[in-house]
Amino acid sequence: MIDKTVASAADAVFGIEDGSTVMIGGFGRAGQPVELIDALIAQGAGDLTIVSNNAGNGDTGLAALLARGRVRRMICSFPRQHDSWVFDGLYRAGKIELELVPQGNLAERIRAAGAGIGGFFTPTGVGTDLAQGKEERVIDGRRYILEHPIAADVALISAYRGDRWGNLVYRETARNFGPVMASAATVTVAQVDHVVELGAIEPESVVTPGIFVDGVVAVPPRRWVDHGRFVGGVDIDGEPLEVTR
Amino acid sequence: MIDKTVASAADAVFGIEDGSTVMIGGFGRAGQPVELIDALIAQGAGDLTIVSNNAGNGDTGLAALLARGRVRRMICSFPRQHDSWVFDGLYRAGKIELELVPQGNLAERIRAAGAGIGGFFTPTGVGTDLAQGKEERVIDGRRYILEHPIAADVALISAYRGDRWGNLVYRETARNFGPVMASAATVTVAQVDHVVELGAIEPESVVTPGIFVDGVVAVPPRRWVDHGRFVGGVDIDGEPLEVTR
Amino acid sequence: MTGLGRVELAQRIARDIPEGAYVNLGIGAPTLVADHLPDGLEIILHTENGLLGMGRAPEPGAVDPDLINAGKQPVTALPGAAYFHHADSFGMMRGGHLDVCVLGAFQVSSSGDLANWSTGAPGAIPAVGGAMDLAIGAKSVWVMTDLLARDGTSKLVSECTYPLTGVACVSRVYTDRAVFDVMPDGFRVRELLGGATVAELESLTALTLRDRP
Amino acid sequence: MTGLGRVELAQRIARDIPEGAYVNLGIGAPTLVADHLPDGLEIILHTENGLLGMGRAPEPGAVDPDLINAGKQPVTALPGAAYFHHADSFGMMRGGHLDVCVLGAFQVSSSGDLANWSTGAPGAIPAVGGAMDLAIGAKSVWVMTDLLARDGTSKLVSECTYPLTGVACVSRVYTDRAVFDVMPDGFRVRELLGGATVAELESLTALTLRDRP
Repeated sequence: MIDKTVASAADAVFGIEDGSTVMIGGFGRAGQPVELIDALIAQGAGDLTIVSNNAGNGDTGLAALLARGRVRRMICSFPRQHDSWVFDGLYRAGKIELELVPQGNLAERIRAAGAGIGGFFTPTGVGTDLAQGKEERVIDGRRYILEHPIAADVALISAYRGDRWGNLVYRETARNFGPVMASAATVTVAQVDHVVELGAIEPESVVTPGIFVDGVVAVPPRRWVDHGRFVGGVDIDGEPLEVTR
Repeated sequence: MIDKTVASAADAVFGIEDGSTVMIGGFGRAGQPVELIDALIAQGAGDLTIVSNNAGNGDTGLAALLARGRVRRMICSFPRQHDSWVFDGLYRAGKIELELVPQGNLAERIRAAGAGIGGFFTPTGVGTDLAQGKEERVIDGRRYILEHPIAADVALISAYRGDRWGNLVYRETARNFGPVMASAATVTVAQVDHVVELGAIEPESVVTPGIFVDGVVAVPPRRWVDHGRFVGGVDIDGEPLEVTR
Repeated sequence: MTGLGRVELAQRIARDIPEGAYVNLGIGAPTLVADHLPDGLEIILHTENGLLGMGRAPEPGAVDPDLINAGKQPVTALPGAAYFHHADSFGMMRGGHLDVCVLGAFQVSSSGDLANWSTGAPGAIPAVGGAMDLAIGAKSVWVMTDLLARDGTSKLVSECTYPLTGVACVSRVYTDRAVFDVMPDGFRVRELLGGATVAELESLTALTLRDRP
Repeated sequence: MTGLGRVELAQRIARDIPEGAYVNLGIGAPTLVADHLPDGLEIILHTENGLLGMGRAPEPGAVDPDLINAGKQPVTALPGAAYFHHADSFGMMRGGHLDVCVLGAFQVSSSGDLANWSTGAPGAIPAVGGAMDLAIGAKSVWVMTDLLARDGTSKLVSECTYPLTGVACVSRVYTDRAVFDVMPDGFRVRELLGGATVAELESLTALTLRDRP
C-alpha cells in the first residue's frame, strides 16, 4: 500500500541538508506552510537557498527562518512588505543574497523545471534592469528574454486536503505557488488541514496529482493572527477563529 | 449581464473565415466537438489549417471536414489510426499538407501561445527527423530544441458543463487538449453537455476559466457509436446509451 | 485648477470599463476602482494570486485568511469565480487575455514606457512582484496617478529616469488633472479634469501635448 | 531455444515494477503489462491523454466513451485517480516524474537509441503521437519486444537504421529471449529467458554482448 502520510512535520523535514534549495509556498501568509517551516527551523539545516514569492512576514514562518541566519540566498519577487522587517535588516546588513524575479517569470521558471522545459522566451522584464545579462531575441516582431528553470531539492507547501497517494486540493487563493512548486522539487512535502480517504477527492478536481508529492502531514487547525493580534477570520469549517493571544 | 451562451452550433461558427487556423479538441473521439465540426462543415469555410491531435476517425466529425476538401493543412501528432482512412487518402494523393509534431510538443506549443511564451527549449524530438531545421542548444548538459507557439483564430472544443461566463469543466479523459486550446485561440467556442447556472461550478474545480471562452453551446446528449455500430457505453448521467442505428 | 481626488479619479476610470471586461487592478490606489464599478454591470476582476471573479471586501466577521488579493487584503469571490495557480494566473496576463489593467506609476514616458517598481534609491529593498508582468500583459494598460509627484515634478516625462517596469506598454494615463492617451507621437490630451487647461498641463509637464482631436 | 510469448513477457516485466511506481505503458503490446501487475500492490498507471490511476478495462456494459487510454481503448479509473489536461500530462513525462515507461521498438541501439515510430518507408503515413515524449520522459525507459523482427533481423543493433524516436534513452530491453541492460559500453545480458544462451544471442544479434556480472 502506498502511504505518503507522515506522522509529523519534524519527520517530514528530517532529511533536508545544509546548502539545499528549498521552495516555500505561499503568497504573503496565504498558503505559507508555517508548521513545516517551524519544523525546518527546529531541524537546523542552514546555508539554504529559499525560493518563495515573498521574504517572510512578521517574526514567524519564513521570517523566523531568516532571523536564525539559516538562509544564504532568497529567490523571490517581492521581499518588501510592510511586515518584512527581518529580511529588510539582513539585506541592508549585506547578510543575505537576493535574486529578484518578476512574479510571473518566477512562477513560469518553477513550472519549467517541473515540466522539463530547458528555457523559455518571456516578454516580461524586457528592457528593464532585471533583463540585464539575459539573452534577448525578437520573435514575430516582439522582444523576449530567455529565462531558465528553477528547480529545488525540497518544496514545502500548504494545501487543504490530501490523501495517502499525495493528491492535493487547495483552498481559494492559498493555492498560489503550491502546484508548480510541487512539480519542481526532488522531494515535496505538503502540510494539509485534513487527510482524507483515498477516493474522497474527486478525480476531476485534483489540483496536484500525487505523482508530485512525497509526504503529506496533517497540521492542527489554523489561526489567523497578525503580530499576535487577532484580525478576524473563520477557520476552514466556517467557525469563527479564537483569539490566540 | 455577461451571457456567452450561444443558441446553436451554427451561430457559434458563423464568423469563421476561409484560410483560418482552427484548433479542434479531442483525442480520438473523446472530447471531439462533433456538433461544432458538423456546423463548420455546413458553414462552408475552406482553405483551413486544422490543429488537432489526430486527423479524424471514420467518416464523421473532423474526417467529414477533411473529406469535403476544406482543409489545406493539418498540424497534428498522430494522423495514422485504424479508422483514419479519409486523411490517409488525401495525404497519399498529395491533397493535404501535414506538420507532424510530437504530442507533448504540440500541447506545450499550444499552451505557449495561450501563455504568451515566445518559444521554449524542449528535449522531445532531439536527434530525430522531427528536429530537422530546428535550433538546438545544450543547457545544463542536456540537449534541447527550440519550439515556437501555435496560436489559432478559432478553437472548437467539447466540455461537460459550462456557465454563462464561459467557465468549463470537462469529463474524464475528454479534457485532453480543451484547456490549452481554449487559451490559444482568438475565439474559443465550447460545446457542452449541460449549461448550468452561474455559481453551479465550484470555483475550486473550474478547469477552464471563462476568460478563455467566447461561446458556449449546449448540444444534445451524446451517443457512442463506431462506424454506426453501438459499441457500448453509458451517457453522462450513467444511463445506458441507446443503439442509434 | 484643482485636481481630482483619488476617489473621484477611481470613479472616472471605472466609467471607462465596459461590461464583460476582464480587469486587473494591481495593488494600491488602482484597487479603489473596484469600489466604483457601475452597479448592475458584470465586470470580472482578476487578481494575480489566482482568482477571477473577485468580489468586494468581506464583512468584518467573515474575513477568510485564504482569500486575499494581490495587496494581501481580504476579499470575496463572486458566483462564477475560478481559482487557479500562479503559473496559470500569469499565463492569463502574459498571454494577453486581460482587457485592462490599471497600475500606479512613478513615471510614464511619451512613448508609453512605465516606471513604477523602483526609485533606484541606494539602500532601498528592491521588490517587483507582478508589476512587470502586468505592464506587458493586458490588452490595455492604464495608469492611475497624480500628474505631479510630491516634489512637484511631472510624472509624465519625455523619458523615464527611474528604472523601467515595461517598455512602450502604457496606452492611457488617468491623472488628477487630465486623461491622456499615449499615441505614436506622444501624449494626447483625451479629457481635461478639475478645470485644467492644455496650456497649464504643458507648463506642469514641460511637454508638448497634442490636444483632443 | 523457444522465446517467451507476449503474455509471459508481460508477466516478466510486471515483476520488475515496484509498488508505488508511476508507470506509463504506451500503446500496443506493453499495455499487456497492466494485466499482470501483482495483486495487492499499488502501482499507479499514467496514460498520456490525461489520467493517473488508470484501472483495468471496464465490464462490457460499463464502457464510458470519455474514459480511454492512449490506444483509445476504454479503461476505468481507480479511487485516488486524477485527470489533467494534455500540457500537464506531458509536463509530467518531460519533467521526469514517471518512474518507468514501457515501449515497443523497431530497433534499439547499443547506446540506447530507440527507433519505434517510423520505418521510413516511402508512402507511409507518418505518425509519432507521444512516442518521442515518452522516450525522453521517464526515469527508466524499458522496451518490450521480440528479439528478432519478422524478417529475422535483430532489433538490437549497433546503430539504428530506422528513424530515431529518441537518443540514448533506453535503459533496459525485455525480449522474448533475454533481458538486456543498456550500459555505457553496450548491451549487457541481465537475464536469459526461454533457454537461450549468450552465444546464441550473440549469433542472432551479431553483437558482442557482455554477460551478467
